[in-house]
Amino acid sequence: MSETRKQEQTTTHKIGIYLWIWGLLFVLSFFSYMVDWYQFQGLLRWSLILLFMFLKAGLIMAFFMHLFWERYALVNVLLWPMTAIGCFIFLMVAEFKYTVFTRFFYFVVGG
Amino acid sequence: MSDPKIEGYEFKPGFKGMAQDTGSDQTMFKGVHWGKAMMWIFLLSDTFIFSCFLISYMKGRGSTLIDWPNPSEVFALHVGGVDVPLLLIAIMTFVLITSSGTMALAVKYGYEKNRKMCGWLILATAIGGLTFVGMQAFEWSKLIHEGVRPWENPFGAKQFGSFFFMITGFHGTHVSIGVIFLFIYAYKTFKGHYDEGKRGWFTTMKGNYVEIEILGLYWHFVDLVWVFIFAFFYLW
Amino acid sequence: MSDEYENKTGYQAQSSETIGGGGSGTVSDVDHVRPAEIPEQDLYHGHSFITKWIFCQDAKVIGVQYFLLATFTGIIGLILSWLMRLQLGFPEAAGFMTAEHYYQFVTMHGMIMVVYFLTALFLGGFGNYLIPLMVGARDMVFPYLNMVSFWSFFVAVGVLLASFFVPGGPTGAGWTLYPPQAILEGTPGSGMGILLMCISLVLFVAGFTMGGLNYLITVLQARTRGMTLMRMPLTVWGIFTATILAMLAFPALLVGGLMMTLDNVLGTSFFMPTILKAGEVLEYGGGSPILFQHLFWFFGHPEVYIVALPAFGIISDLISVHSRKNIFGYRMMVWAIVGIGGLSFFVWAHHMYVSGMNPWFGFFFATTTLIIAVPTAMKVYNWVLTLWRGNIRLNVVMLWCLGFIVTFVNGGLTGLFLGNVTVDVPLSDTYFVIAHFHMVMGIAPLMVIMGAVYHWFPLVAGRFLDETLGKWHFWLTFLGAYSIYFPMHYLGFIGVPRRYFEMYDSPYVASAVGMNEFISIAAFIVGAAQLILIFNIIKTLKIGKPAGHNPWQANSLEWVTPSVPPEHGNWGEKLPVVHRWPYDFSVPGAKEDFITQTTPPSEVIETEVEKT
Amino acid sequence: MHPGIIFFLVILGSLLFHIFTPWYWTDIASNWGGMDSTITLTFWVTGIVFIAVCLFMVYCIFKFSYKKDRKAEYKPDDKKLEKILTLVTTLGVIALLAPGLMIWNQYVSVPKNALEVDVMAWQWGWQYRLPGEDGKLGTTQVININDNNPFGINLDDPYGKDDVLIQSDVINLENNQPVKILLRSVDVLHNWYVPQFRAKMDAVPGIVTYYWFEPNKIGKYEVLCAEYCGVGHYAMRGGVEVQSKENYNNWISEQETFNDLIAKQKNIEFENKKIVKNNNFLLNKETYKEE
Repeated sequence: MSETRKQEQTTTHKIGIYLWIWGLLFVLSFFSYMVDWYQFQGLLRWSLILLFMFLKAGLIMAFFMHLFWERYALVNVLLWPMTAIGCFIFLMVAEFKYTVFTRFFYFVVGG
Repeated sequence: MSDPKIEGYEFKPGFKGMAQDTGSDQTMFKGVHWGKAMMWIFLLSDTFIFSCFLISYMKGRGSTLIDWPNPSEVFALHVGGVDVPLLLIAIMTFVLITSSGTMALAVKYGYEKNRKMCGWLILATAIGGLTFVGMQAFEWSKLIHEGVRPWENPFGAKQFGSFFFMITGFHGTHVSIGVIFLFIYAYKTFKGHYDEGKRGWFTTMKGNYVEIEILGLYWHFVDLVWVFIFAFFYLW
Repeated sequence: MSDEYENKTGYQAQSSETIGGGGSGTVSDVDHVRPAEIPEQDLYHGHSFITKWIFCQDAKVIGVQYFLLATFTGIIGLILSWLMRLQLGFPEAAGFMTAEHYYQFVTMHGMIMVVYFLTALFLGGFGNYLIPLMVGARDMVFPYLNMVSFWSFFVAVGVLLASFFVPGGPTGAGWTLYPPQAILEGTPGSGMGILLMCISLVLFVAGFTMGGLNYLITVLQARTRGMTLMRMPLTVWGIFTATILAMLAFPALLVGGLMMTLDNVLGTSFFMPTILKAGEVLEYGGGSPILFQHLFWFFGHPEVYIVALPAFGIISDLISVHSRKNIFGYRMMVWAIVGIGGLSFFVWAHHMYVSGMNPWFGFFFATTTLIIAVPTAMKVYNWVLTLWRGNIRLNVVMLWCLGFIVTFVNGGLTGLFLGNVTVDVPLSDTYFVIAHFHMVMGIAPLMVIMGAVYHWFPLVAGRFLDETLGKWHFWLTFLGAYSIYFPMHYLGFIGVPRRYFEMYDSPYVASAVGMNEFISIAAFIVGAAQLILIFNIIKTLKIGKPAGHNPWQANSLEWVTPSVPPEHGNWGEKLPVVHRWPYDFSVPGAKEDFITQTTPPSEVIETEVEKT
Repeated sequence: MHPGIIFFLVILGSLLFHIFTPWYWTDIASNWGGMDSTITLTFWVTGIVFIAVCLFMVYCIFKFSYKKDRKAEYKPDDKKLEKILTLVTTLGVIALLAPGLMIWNQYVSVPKNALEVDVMAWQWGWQYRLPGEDGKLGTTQVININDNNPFGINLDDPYGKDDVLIQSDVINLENNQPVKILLRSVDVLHNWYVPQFRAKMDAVPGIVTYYWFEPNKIGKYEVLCAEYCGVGHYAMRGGVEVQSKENYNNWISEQETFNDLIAKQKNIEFENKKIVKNNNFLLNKETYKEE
């Protein structure tokens, strides 16, 4: 089995893809900066921030980190643990709401 | 990367391929270098670290009764007589994305065995990273100058300073480590270690351009984390 | 290597590898295994004493190093538990102990046993030794990193033990290290002690991450030809899943520890609300102590399974080998391990039912917690069903397995009390909890460790441990430990709270005095009984009966190495090729009652083997 | 001796211990009898499983211990059996979980007529506050706590002025009157726990936690701290006295309210000022002399 097969040469992608993604990242960053610039508030602000954030993160992961071209076996392993994070976030939102409620109720307003 | 060729193994696409890869012998990630697989798992673990930081930040920010300072104002720069919100942060984001792009190209040229191009691009990435760290140092000193400390904060809730210095500090440490490795890898690339298959210092593995991709993964991850920090800390 | 594959239909050929009965194709067809994907691993062979035995890159040596160091810290933990039991059972004899000492011992005992003993022993010790052997690799994939992993652990232990000698002594905050008390005066070791504890944990996590990456990539990417995931012994499955849990759970501990250190050293207020201490308001404000508890248990609950899953895996193999029968429902076992591992990230706050968190969490966590009971129960059923119609060798290894089943079933079922939110309310923070977790993640995994030591010692040292001594060791440990923890549940029913330095002035716990004395005596005996093992090992190394190849007639790969004990590189010239799962015991039609994983189908053509 | 016999004796011993144990829970003195029944139910279910599994194991090692000429059965799995076992286990788990969740629902939903009791914990002691005539407790802040305001009541909160302050670690409760325990801590975690009431909850600094119960047996009970809180944890005791309505009303009418305290403080302050004045006078005299 000595020195059998080495990945002979990994095929690479055209430079255009990288430049495109690069450009898109700049544009998206610019957009998210604009969210602050125009001082959008409330739900609109938050949803825009999240939208641009996930788009950017998705582009980086999919193309710069090559996940788009990787086999699902790898992608699958990487994405499942995120459910635990999701659960953690979800519960901590409920938790901080509860904390801030008790603080507000028992230390400030009362009644 | 597109499917590698493996003797005696026919790749199936999509989810069928996933089941096939998972059920096969020898490797689960077909054609994925050990080091690359390791880096992915490491990044997964690191994701949990940063997630825990950000979740703590969310919990901390959400449960304080004192007002959270408006990051847009705190991080504004005074340029030409006007306060430009988040200017420095915008430039830092720009720099980091630029370096991420150069890194992606370096990986590509590395696999194409274009040593010169690859080396220069890594060097460019390293310089980008260094710029980022420098600007972060400037930002820190500006805030410290204004009286923000890990334990106190003149603009509002104490936790603002604590979380700011901790999270950006931890991210900055990642960037700095990355920069050190980028310089080392640039040196190794120019020296041709990856063409010759020279063994590394602490490993019996032979040098291979896949190492550039591994470092690239780390670097993109640092960029990725910044995307989240930018959104949650500076914009929210 | 026999690369005699005529048809190159690739994966097709492998999956249609019908074994026996079918009679389709030639012998070489039947035996065909896909050629190697991965090039041979280059290994660094040590040539001096230091590179061979100290800064060694051989996973087997590192495994033994982990094992010895973890055992050493474990013995310290054991001594601490003796001191605690002395105080609880015979306070007048423990006059030298102050409350500070007691709480420091409680804390260090807990932390040492959970993290530095059990985790390090199962993953660092058994993981390093067994994973490469069982999956047919020459070594871990990153030997250098593996070595650094051990030495980080070494430094972590050093820092941990150093805290005994700093001013103020080690931390006495309880192993959960809850702030605010962990870093406030009024708790022993609130200055240097807790700082060193956090540093030590960070070092441990860093070292463990290096090791853990090795275990994962070795299992995922460096298996030998023919070794599919579903042909791995359950030991590997257990350690593998536990390592995944560790990689994802330790970050939360790291973050929690780091933030608490900042609170302690820099005066940040992550976990510190406004606090009035000795009539003065401290500089803290606005933080949330519950956040630490969430972070801690987001780590802490998977940690329980980090200890339990390797034990599950190892016990499955031991039971199977020594009852000469395949493990019942292998697939179910694998899915149970994976399922338990996955679910363990969604149950953490069942440790916090009465912590003052959002009360509605109780519904969510009680439900998820009790769901975990189902796969766990399936595992238990499968263990006892493996015994059913087996051919059970009642040797020492099997005794440990049986001891495990009894203690684990007992401890697992009391988990149903504590996981069910309503029942937990009266029982939490009482001795019921102590009894439960000692039974289920103290004694039960210990039974597995001991069984594994008796089982694999012939491989590691080439000699059998003495059976008679082993039986004494087992019965003293099992009966002693059971009589410590079984009655202890009932102290919890009375309502005796845990972490009480002394408690005898409460009228309704006066009857507990006698029980405490009994428990303490039993604890002294059980601890002392471990000396038998040490004596046994020393004796065996000198005059033990040589074991030779495959002394237990087992199937898995670690027993087919060309030399016993295996050398660096494990396999000599050629890597083994795997043709079957490791549980082909007592196959109808086979000459022997076992068929090793490397036996090609053509050699056992007339048997009716399960296709795996 | 065959190991099976010893294992059998261990199981038998466990069973007998459970039946004849003198160590069992204290007589319940609150409305949480449901918790006890859930425990009893859990005991039945888990006890049966424990005995069944262990006896099966013992049977196996008697019946199937090693014989050279016997071969074990080769049966990798049995889908049907596994399905049945999964189903049975799931049913058992549901049987345990359902009552658990139902009682938890009662536990977190406090009845409207519950009397709020503010339990304030510190290292290492307790003190209590009851609402005054307005039936409401005033808001508090740790930062307000000082000798004149031992409970840290916000002075501008009108509800706080008539609060009944009990600066003792023993509190009296009225029999059959639900109480909502509001827990707060000024320093570290604590837990106000009376074993006879079954219920408990941590006191966490920075927030207020709660639970409720209805004492239904007149008597004196000991309060224990059930969350580790530093060196004095084991000594952090308090007391509860459950009384009939008349006795309770008598008791509460003798207690001091915050208004009383403020008035008293004013008097003392007045006296103190006098003393301070005198002292200063004397001091000045002395320094004057020295110079």
